[in-house]
Amino acid sequence: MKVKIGSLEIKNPVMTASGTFGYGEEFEPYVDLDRLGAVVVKGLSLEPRPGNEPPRIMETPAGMLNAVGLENIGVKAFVADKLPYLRWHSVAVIANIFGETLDEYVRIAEHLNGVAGVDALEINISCPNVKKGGIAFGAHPGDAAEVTRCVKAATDLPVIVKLTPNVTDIAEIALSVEGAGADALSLINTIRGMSVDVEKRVPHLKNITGGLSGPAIKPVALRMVWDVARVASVPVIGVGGITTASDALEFLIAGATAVQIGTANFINPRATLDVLEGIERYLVEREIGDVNDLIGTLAI
Amino acid sequence: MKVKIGSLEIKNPVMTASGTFGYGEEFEPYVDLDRLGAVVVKGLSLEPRPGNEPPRIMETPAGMLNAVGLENIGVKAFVADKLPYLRWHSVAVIANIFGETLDEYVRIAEHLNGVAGVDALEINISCPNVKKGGIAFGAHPGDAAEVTRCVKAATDLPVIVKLTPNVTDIAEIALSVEGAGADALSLINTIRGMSVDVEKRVPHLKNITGGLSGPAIKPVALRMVWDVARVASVPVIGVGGITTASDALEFLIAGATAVQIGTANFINPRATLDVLEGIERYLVEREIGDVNDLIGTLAI
Amino acid sequence: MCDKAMESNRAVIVGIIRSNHPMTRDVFLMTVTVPHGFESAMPGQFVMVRVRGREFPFLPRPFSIHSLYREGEASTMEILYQVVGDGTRLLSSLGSGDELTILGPLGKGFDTRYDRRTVALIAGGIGIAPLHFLAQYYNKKNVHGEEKPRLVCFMGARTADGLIGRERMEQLCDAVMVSTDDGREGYCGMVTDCFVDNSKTMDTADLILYCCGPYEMMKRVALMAGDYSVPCQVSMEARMACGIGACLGCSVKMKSDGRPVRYGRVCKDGPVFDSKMIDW
Amino acid sequence: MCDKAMESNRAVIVGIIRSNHPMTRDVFLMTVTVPHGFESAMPGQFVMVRVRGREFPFLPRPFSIHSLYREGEASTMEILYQVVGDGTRLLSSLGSGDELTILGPLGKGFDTRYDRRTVALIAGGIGIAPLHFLAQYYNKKNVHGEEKPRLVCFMGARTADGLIGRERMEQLCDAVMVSTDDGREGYCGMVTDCFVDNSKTMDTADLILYCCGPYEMMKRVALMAGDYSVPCQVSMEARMACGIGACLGCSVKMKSDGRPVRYGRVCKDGPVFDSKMIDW
Ligand SMILES: Cc1cc2nc3c(=O)[nH]c(=O)nc-3n(C[C@H](O)[C@H](O)[C@H](O)COP(=O)(O)OP(=O)(O)OC[C@H]3O[C@@H](n4cnc5c(N)ncnc54)[C@H](O)[C@@H]3O)c2cc1C
Ligand SMILES: Cc1cc2nc3c(=O)[nH]c(=O)nc-3n(C[C@H](O)[C@H](O)[C@H](O)COP(=O)(O)OP(=O)(O)OC[C@H]3O[C@@H](n4cnc5c(N)ncnc54)[C@H](O)[C@@H]3O)c2cc1C
Ligand SMILES: Cc1cc2nc3c(=O)[nH]c(=O)nc-3n(C[C@H](O)[C@H](O)[C@H](O)COP(=O)(O)O)c2cc1C
Ligand SMILES: Cc1cc2nc3c(=O)[nH]c(=O)nc-3n(C[C@H](O)[C@H](O)[C@H](O)COP(=O)(O)O)c2cc1C
Ligand code: FES
Ligand code: FES
Repeated sequence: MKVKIGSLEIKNPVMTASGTFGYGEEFEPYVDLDRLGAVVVKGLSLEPRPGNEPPRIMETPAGMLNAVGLENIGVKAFVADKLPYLRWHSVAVIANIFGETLDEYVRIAEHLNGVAGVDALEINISCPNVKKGGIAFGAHPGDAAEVTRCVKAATDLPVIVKLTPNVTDIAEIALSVEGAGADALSLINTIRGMSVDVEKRVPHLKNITGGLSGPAIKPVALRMVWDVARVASVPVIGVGGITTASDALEFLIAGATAVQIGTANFINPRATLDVLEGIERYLVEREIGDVNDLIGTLAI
Repeated sequence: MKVKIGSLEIKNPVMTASGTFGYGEEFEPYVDLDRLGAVVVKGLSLEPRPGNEPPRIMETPAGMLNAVGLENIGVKAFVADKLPYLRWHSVAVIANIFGETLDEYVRIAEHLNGVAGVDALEINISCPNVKKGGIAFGAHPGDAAEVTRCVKAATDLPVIVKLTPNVTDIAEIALSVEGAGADALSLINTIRGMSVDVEKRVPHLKNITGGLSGPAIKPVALRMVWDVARVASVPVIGVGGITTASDALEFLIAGATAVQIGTANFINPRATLDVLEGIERYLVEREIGDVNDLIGTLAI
Repeated sequence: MCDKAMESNRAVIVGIIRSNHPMTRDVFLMTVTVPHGFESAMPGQFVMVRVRGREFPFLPRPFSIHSLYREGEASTMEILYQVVGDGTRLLSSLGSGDELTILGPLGKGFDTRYDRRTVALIAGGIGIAPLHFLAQYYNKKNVHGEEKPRLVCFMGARTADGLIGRERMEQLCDAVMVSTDDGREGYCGMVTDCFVDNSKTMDTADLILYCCGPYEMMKRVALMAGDYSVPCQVSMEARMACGIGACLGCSVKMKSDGRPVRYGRVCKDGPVFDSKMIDW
Repeated sequence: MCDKAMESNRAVIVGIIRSNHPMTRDVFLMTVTVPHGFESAMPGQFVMVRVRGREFPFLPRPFSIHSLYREGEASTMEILYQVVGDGTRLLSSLGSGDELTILGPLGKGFDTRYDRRTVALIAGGIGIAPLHFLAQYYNKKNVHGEEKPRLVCFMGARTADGLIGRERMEQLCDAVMVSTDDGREGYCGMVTDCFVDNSKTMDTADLILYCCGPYEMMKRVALMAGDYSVPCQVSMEARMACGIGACLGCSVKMKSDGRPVRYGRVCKDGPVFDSKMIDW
């Protein structure tokens, strides 16, 4: 079940999606972390961030909106307080990072460089919630490439760039980022959405808009993975609405080298392992010895 | 309940969405057309089109994908065979049109100009299914403006421009189209998506990708209506996942002057009337005499 | 022909499940009480079904009418269905008293205006579902005084277990030939071959075929029917959204003989088509 | 304190509904059999609930544990809930034998380590849900030999009808004061005013408040508690996704006293907070 994400080899293609699995320890009672391919931690900024004012979440048909606003404890507290727990496990740890300026991205990357226990960086150039945040980088090929280049220069770790779906042509951005040295691409982040309380005539989220995630967006994520995997030469990690092994298999077949499980963790905290076990069963039933022989085998 | 879409006054803000209500007659047993604000007919091209090879549809979580491929009988057969039925009714008729070239748009508009029984044109610059079709026009502000300008010049009817959600900045396109003379904007069309059959390892749709519609996309549609209604000075018509009166009210409160019901018609052929009756009840309960007093009243 | 009767009865109705029993491991027979007025349905017509109050599955599911009879003020409809996915799995979990939202009767049923002395019903697996209603119809027709043709039913299945409702068909038909892939029951092989073997004794000039089953099987039957110039009606399947001709989702390619490609709507132009119309 | 007991019991379990009865027009009491091991739950902890096999509602819903007792090999948990939307409406339609998927017990319950001679439980409407379990706990504590404080319960509701489970509270508490907005039953006015009137006779130095109800009511109680320097524990509400501290969706603003804004997670840092911690 081993797959390679750039120079990083992980034991299987099932990861957690950033922001949906805390720092790993929250899932201790439900998931044996050692069985996962990788844990992607909640997005880290240089300094701690309080996040947005509540209400921050709202349910939608087969999905949810969130406007957490990238609340996090900051990269220093992560290394000091959260990483030790993860280091007790053999699971690969991917640090999801974001900044409001190029310089911030670079400084977080530098801070994490050489820190034992961090196996790769995932740069979030796509979070739609914070106005000064990722959106500016992720929506334009040039900006996306620049942040990739700078982070690459600041770290020895493999760099995964996480793309936003809120764009006209995601493949164009993927190629631009790949050209700038990205070791892998993950997609998609949440789609900007909104919900209104018709009784009070106010938005359900204090932030007005938020990011849509969950099964509702799966067809969009899968299409974008397909659009990107066809043209990219680096590995693509599929994210968006994956809830079952069958969902994950759709992404693998369409060309994703690995998958991340996000919102599904909220519905079923064991979702990652259920997906993993389902993929294993599928491979056994079809006598596919190596998951790499399944990846990208969509017949058209 | 009267609202105005440009110079066209309709009896209430509930319309059907193009491609989901046939030419009206299919719903004869379920819906008294005279009660609706408007019927938007299936997209019309200059010549009849066979559409895409099946399979054309697939269910998704709280939604569906379609790759009908704009099958239609052509504008001439519409006028000859389908319009007479609609003319028996007092409902406003909006002809949804699309072309593969600017010239085709213009010729359809010319063909419908002065045809009794057609009350407005809705130009589809956004259908994601046909490669040579709408996508090129809808994704770029300049192209979108140009097709608007040409159609406006070719017709005396109010022109509604239907926008695609598959863009980075829908407000930019909305403003561009408004500047080119659009009398109203409708949004959103379907979001490009995909679905894979993991047993056979083939796409569920012969066309590989299709357009996602239904409740799943409602938060995205609502956010885009909000993005556009805040900046546009022409009326905005909200479309996307509206299934209940409460859904429709979200759009009206966020700034839509009218709503279109699409995929919901497949789940419940009486959906348009259920929505209409629910809006009426809401207004009565809150003693809002004029629906226009509700539109755009979101408190933020 | 049945278009008018159908039109007047189209509505969204609530059906109350009376019983829902497994016939085999994965085939269930459901009995549903539907309001009066439904009896005008013709064999081959179908219904779009959702479970009342359930948000999932999202789209309604199409099922042929398996049988229909008047009972006092209401009517009773049977649906014979195979569990193949989430929607049918949910159906199989329902019981007496549970409610369905039903659209129908929908579509064009079997054309029964052919005046042929031998009627062959050719069913593959769950394809027996609409043909049972057709057999009932021919039996009722007889009661009403018209001359009843000879009904011969060919039922094929992978194993004997899959020959669903064989006894019922035996009561309705003059002969029932069964075939199984493994030959444990009846003819060994495909139902189409069984039909070919038996059809040698039939007068093709006085024969009509009604067929429902897997695509490849119907295609074979259609080709044979073409070769022998026997009229043949096939009941097609396609994924559906609306069921009433509005979404253009359920297309099947029609024979166009050189003219531009043309698709028919299974829900509205079918589900039953003259086999010569289909571009197989 | 209760953190460790909780950790070891956190799991996804299946609960089987035993009964589910309306107490008033819109409040239901549900009895659920849960596996052994659940009894370590502390008052104020909650569970995340989904209806097994249902895709809708999408997110699980949080409910306080209303009572919990061991029964042979299993435990029985009660949930008292008000129908306010689709999720609770669905719950209200369930019956004996239906199954729930339950995550829990979750969160930090009421801190019961205060050594005060008078314990006041202040409930607004459905806020009685967790306080009933707390009252049970104090009664059980007593059995275990510790000195039982005087339990005084203040229950407020719009109308007499909304004073849910008053009789049960009367059995568990030394005194129950009720108030209704219309004054038809008990004190006329808000539960907070009723409490103020009665608290005059209480020794604030030997008092602790446990409070659950609408935000504005808890805020009033918190401010009063602050004024009189009485310890006060409040059970907060917020929309939740994960229930286990991972999504950061259920935030409540904490008092930061000049330091940067800080949010607590209702599911993990709460749902019960010291009222002084909240930025009301
Ligand atoms: C007019 C018509 C009449 C029908 N009558 C019957 C009947 O009497 N009894 C019966 O058992 N089935 C009948 N079917 C097929 C039935 O509609 C499908 O089996 C059902 O929709 C599957 O739903 P599901 O959610 O269980 O499966 P899904 O999860 O939707 O799909 C499971 C599998 O079934 C296939 N499938 C799904 N829908 C269809 C479809 N419409 N046509 C062909 N394959 C499909 C899928 O490709 C997939 O492989 C009929 C179909 C049509 C179009
Ligand atoms: C820790 C905790 C314990 C709770 N314990 C109980 C309990 O014991 N009994 C009980 O009846 N309710 C309790 N609640 C509230 C309960 O979770 C909500 O009423 C329920 O989730 C509503 O679901 P719904 O689908 O019916 O309503 P929805 O359709 O989701 O919402 C209907 C209305 O309820 C409001 N609402 C929804 N969820 C919440 C929430 N989590 N907090 C506050 N308001 C909400 C919405 O804003 C809306 O106005 C508790 C909430 C929390 C956070
Ligand atoms: C509550 C929440 C918080 C998230 N936080 C982050 C984050 O900090 N960084 C990031 O790159 N993505 C974040 N995401 C996006 C997810 O990692 C994922 O890309 C997205 O939710 C789509 O996947 P899903 O549908 O499986 O949830 C967050 C998503 C949710 C729902
Ligand atoms: C089957 C189908 C066919 C459609 N055909 C058209 C079309 O011809 N022209 C058009 O502008 N939009 C078309 N649409 C898009 C709808 O009008 C609508 O914009 C979209 O489905 C979102 O709304 P909904 O979620 O309510 O369906 C079609 C949608 C569906 C599902
Ligand atoms: S199912 Fe919609 S046209 Fe046939
Ligand atoms: S509900 Fe997810 S952190 Fe509280």
